[in-house]
Amino acid sequence: MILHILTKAPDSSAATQMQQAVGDQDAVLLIEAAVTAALDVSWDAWQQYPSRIFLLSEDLISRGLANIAEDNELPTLEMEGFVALTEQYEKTVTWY
Amino acid sequence: MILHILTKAPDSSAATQMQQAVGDQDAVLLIEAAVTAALDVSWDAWQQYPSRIFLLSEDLISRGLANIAEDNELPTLEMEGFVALTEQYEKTVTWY
Amino acid sequence: MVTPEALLVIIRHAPHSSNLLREGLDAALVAAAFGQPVHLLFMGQGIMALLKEQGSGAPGQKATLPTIDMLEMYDIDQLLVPEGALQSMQISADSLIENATLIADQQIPGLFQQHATILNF
Amino acid sequence: MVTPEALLVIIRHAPHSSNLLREGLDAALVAAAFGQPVHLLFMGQGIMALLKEQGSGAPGQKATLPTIDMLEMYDIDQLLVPEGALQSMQISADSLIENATLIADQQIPGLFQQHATILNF
Amino acid sequence: MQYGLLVMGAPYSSPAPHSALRFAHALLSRGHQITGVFFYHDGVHNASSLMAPPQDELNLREAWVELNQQQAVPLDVCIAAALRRGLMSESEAQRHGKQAFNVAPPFELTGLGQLLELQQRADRLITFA
Amino acid sequence: MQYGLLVMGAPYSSPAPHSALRFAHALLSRGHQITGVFFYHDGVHNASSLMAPPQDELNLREAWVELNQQQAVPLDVCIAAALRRGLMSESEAQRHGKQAFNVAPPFELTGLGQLLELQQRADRLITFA
Repeated sequence: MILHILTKAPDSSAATQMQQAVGDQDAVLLIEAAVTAALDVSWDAWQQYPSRIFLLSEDLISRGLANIAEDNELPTLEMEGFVALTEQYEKTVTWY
Repeated sequence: MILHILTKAPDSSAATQMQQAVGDQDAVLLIEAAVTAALDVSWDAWQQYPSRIFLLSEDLISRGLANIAEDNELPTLEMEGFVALTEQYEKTVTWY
Repeated sequence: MVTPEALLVIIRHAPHSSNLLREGLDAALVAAAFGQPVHLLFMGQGIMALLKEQGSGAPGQKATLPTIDMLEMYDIDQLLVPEGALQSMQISADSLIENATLIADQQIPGLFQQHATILNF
Repeated sequence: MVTPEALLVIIRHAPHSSNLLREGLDAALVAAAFGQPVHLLFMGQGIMALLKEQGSGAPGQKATLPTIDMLEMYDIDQLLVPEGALQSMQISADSLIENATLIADQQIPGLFQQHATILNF
Repeated sequence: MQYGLLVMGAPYSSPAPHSALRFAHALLSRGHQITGVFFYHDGVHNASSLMAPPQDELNLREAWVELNQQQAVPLDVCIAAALRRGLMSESEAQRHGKQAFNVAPPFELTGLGQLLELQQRADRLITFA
Repeated sequence: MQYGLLVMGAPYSSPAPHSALRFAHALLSRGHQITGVFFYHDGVHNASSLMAPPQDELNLREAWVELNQQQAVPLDVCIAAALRRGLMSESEAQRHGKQAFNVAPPFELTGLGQLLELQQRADRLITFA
């Protein structure tokens, strides 16, 4: 059970590589530039990992994407929730 | 007449943006990570800018791609030729 | 629309991703302060600098919008955004600040030709 | 093939593009010197580190191959390359150094699960 | 739990150090311990005592020092990554015949072995890059 | 012709400075002049006098200094970009109350206006980033 942390936009090579590594039990957290995924509801990761993919709230807000994430009904987490995920998942891998 | 210098791989956003900006009279020089374009003969830039797109030879050699560029009959330039292009083209724009 | 002696500054990097956005805008502001006409072209992730709802995320995340707002004070009123880039980012035009101007993608090469000086950030 | 206590080091950046490749390999070498089994997985542009014909470009362009050659001396003999990545880079398997091992793309998630410690460069 | 942090981005050029700091404070507020922070790759620039950002921007070095003072969190900097990027301690400056230095306690220059030890000692290693 | 160079990548983390140096030498061997080099963004790290790469790697600061000595090429460093990244001259160190400095001649800290002037004075401005 791995938590994958993506820090780059969904069209980056980091995102492509991450998608090749995510297992059936793994979760995905989108932070920094990765929160631009909120704009793209057709990004296949949204379908591939339902209920185990999250956006970091404060990074959405600072980039002006919080309302868009809400309109698209995407799951967000506060920094506390980020910590909680790392408690739950034994390993984390950051893609950058 | 602009010389566009690309320093990132052909699948990068820098490459996409460059391709939106290249005009009919412009030339393209691929340096640094952009020389990986030698591997991809189907990259549309090879068809779009015939006879005005070049690879920097020493960056091909250091990355182990010189023979592949030769096999694919792609046009290469020495550093001298890079300078000559900047003499010929009034403006240069670097995409990174 | 564009004058030959104007400087074209291209902004391609998003807020908070690197300092390229800030340093690109700084170059535009300094050129304008020196009396040079400046036009800004936003491409790719750079368009995110124009999202009007950028808020205060975490303390210490320095906002970009105040710098964007300063552009007008320096007579930088051409904030050009290619329509195709907006579409491929799936951003709606009304999410952008008011003084952004949409241009057709086909106008991009011409824009580059018409400017004698270009800085690409 | 993989033991639980082994370290998985992932190499995703090409030679000469940043120092990430070199610093990733350094981490692998130090772990091996400390007696930890190390497996290397090459993804994306990182595969270019294994091209056997890397030569001397310009003076001062430090070569990566000598470091790759050192891996074997440190008993790092698993240099794993996903077949799909090789195909999408359009690199033929015989362009790679001899001790690279091709794996199926479907093996990647399993590889991550089996290693207790992972460093991603 | 015991957390180790690996920071590989430079202040201002990358959002990674700021994310790492915010994460560190959230860790502490949830009752976790931070075993150590290891600065590698461009992350070594976090240790620069010559950093002088504009006054309306967070001084990231000071934020790390504050974290160290609050919780005695070790701040280890990879020496090889630091030296090639122009970061050195007083003793390294002497060794290299330099007149000045820009890495001082609580930041410590150390080898890569420290990162591997951190990974083994901590329950979790989180990378910010 | 007169060439200006804009360098925006850090040594070792980016190939840009090395490309710029090789281009500069090719310029000179074709009989051109270099009006100046401007270091901006992460390129300011090229000026660090504390850079100490391994002995088998090129010392990029020294390579720039050599270029300056050969042809009196001005090496200008954006002061705002430098200060936030931990690069300062002796006078800036005094102003900021720092004990040390890591930017010394032939590198000079200067404003962004210098870049725009370079662009206007030179026949060509080539960016390495």
